[in-house]
Amino acid sequence: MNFKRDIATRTYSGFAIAALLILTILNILLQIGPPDIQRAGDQLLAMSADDGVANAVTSVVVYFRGFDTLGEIAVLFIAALGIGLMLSAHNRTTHEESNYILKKASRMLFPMIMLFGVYVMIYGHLSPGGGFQGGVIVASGVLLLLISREEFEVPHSVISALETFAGISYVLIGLIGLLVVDKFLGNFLPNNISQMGMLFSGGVIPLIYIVVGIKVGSEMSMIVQNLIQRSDDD
Amino acid sequence: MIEALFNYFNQEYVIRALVDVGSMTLFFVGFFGLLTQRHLLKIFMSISVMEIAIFLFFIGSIFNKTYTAPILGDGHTAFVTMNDPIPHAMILTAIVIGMAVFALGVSFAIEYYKLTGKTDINDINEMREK
Amino acid sequence: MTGIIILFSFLAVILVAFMSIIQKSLPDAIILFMGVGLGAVVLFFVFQAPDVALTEAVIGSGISTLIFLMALKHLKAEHEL
Amino acid sequence: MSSIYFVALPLLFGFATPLLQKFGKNGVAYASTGMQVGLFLLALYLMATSFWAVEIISINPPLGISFVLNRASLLFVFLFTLLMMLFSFYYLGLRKTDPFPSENKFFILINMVLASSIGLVLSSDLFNIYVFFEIAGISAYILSAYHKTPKALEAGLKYLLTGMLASVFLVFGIMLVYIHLGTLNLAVVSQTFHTLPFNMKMLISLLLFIGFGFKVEIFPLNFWVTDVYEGSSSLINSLFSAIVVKAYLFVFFHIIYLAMPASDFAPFLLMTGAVSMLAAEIIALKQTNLKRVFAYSSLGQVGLIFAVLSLENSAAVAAGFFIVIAHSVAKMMIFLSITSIEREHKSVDIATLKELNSPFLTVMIVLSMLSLLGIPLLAGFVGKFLALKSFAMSGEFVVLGVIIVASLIESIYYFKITGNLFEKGERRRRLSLSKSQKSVFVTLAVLLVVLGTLPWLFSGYIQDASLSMVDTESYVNLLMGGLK
Repeated sequence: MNFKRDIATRTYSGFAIAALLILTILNILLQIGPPDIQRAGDQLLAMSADDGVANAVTSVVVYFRGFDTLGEIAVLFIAALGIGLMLSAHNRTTHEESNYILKKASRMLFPMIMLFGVYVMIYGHLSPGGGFQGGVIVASGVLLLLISREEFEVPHSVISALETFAGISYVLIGLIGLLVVDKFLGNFLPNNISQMGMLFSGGVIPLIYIVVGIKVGSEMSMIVQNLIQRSDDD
Repeated sequence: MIEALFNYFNQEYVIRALVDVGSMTLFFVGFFGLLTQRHLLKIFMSISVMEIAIFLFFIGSIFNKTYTAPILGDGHTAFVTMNDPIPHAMILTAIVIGMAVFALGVSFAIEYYKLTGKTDINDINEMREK
Repeated sequence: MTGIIILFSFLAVILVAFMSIIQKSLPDAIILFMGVGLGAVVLFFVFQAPDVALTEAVIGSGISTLIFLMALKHLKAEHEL
Repeated sequence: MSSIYFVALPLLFGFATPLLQKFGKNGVAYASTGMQVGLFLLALYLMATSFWAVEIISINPPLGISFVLNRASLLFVFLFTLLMMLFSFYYLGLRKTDPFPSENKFFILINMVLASSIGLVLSSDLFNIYVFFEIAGISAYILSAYHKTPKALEAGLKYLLTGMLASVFLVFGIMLVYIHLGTLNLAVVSQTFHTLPFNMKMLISLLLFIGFGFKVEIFPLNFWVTDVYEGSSSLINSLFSAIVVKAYLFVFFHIIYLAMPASDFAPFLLMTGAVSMLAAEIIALKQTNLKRVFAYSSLGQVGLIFAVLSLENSAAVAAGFFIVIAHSVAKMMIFLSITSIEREHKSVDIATLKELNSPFLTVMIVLSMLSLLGIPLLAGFVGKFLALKSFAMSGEFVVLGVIIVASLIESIYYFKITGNLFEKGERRRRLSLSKSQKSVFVTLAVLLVVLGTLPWLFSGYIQDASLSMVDTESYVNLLMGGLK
């Protein structure tokens, strides 16, 4: 059988199939709008008042649905591993000389990006942001260094140590919760609600988010470095 | 005149319809790309557009215009009249997962190109059935 | 005001996404794809989801675009599709 | 003892690999295998002690995520840990002569496959199921592309693209569930799903069907499967066929039983399964590549399981579970044999079997094919017999006929393979297997024979498992009311 079609037929048939599917779905969606009901999230909002965290999304991400976050970290970890595996065998590509402005600007910008990343990471329970966003911002700082200085390379042993430390401590925090309060990832640290809004509040939540931030930052740095392909994997 | 237009678009059901139609049209664009494009990167791009479309649909459907973001501060001292935080947390997770899978896919594509020099999805047929 | 912003952001996102999908040249498509992410950021912000908006900004339009550009560098793609 | 260890320990192992690397060359391999033995013993212990148990994560259900352990899920957990343990023992034999490149990554990935398959089976929260779906998916993509040959990469790319598409649809379905029911917990979904308008129910079912359909390899959505099986190494195919697909099948039917029991969807699923089986067996006839043949045979068996489980009564579920066990064990055996053959002969064509000089492997392959075919006194027979019986009891004679025809077609190509095995060709030198590999094969063979000859030893447990699979009321009560 020959499936080769000319481009026009392909475009029209693709258009028709996609349109048919979407119109069907859209018809149902417009017919039945979202009902006005009490959802699980509203109950969780009421509960977040008790755990001393100002950003309810953080308390959902890290605590109420913390297990999803652990899974998400695992996905990122596996993806970084896979990318390292795929792109490891190549030789270093020669790097073009980056221009003067980029070099000078990166020297000024890098500390600021890092500071901002760490701020977003640590204040995740008080303001929008948190481990993921902060980690990725830190990784983008690393990226700036990678493209502006040809001799720079992410120190593999340091990243590996950070990553291992963060991953192990996340699971261990979960297991300590299991042993202390009989719930995996349970909140076993004392948390005083009157402290809400302070940096040290919310018990185990900021702790986990910082660990997540370290893990995401190191994984993303590795991914970025592998993609720029100056990798020397083990 | 402009006032009336603004008020019209601020109505609850108009916003709902906007969200539904807008996100589904975006989904359509992605799906169309998936069916018609042939370059591997374009295919990844189309799937990413589909993902963004359903994320927008979800957040938009849950969103209540009169409520605030689920964060204390700016005069809010209690967790009432706030938007539902669970969808936000879910989308946060889904965005990161989507990016991870997508980065992996791109690395597969790069490696495949290095070995065979092909980037066209129609040419990927090392194992054509006899 | 909310409704109008939603309307125009959706229009912009859809337009940019469509242009990026049908674009013949890959670098142009990638830059346009970044625009999709940015439009989505505005929408998430209007929908009162600042956390998601921040994530989409750093991941959806930041890192994803970077990955695409890196892939482009490696693929040395033929620009006519 | 808590069921959370099944997921937490493999994750911990994965994260801690750089540390374990410091303990010498074999540190990671022994730690991984030791952990799997430990998990197997834990599963055994739980089988002996607990009946219904719920494991809370962070906060109480229905708001939080929780793991539900009952006879059905425990049966699957036991099967997965057992097969994964045997797989590791086989690999320990293999790695002395022919290890995988960057072996530590391989160990991390197989443990992630184990953790995510168990998580899929145990989890009671839709979004959590999606997260495990993705972990299993992403580890599987990397495993299929592991060797970085063009074929392997093509397999990985195909798997990844279909997986990405599947997860878009799945997540869309889950979002609609949350928007319209306000919950992600399966127990609450089970109570309230029938209140939805008909159209919305159909839309959600369709989206979930597309999402899971890609992964459970069911008929219209399984066009990619055989390419993936052919491209990836046969060692890894044994994991896909024996563990990953079974986890997806379990969770798919778990959701169906809880959320949409006896729906309008059931006859459709039944027919899909039957058609899937027939189509796969017919295409398999023409194949000459061993991996492809057994990939199609897997598709056929999955179709059969799909059809049986969509009957939604406990006798049929018991039959389905019997087939799942028999098929997992037999496919593990076959793909491990093909791995050994491929290492020796560098080819997986059917004609290669003429050159095979190993009475041991010949016996193993024939035994597992006989079991797959459903010959009496082997495990496959019990399952197929019970399945046919439950089709007859429910009056589905068309499906019954289709399955008998499909089994006849199946037997044709199995005989072809057997013919090649016994044909007098030019034999190569004797294929040597290490002791640990031999003992793995013997264990699997003993399992097949014991399941076939003494089914009553296990039927009590499997009956219990099937009862607790269809007993959605206890499930709901446990999650909703049984807790303070």
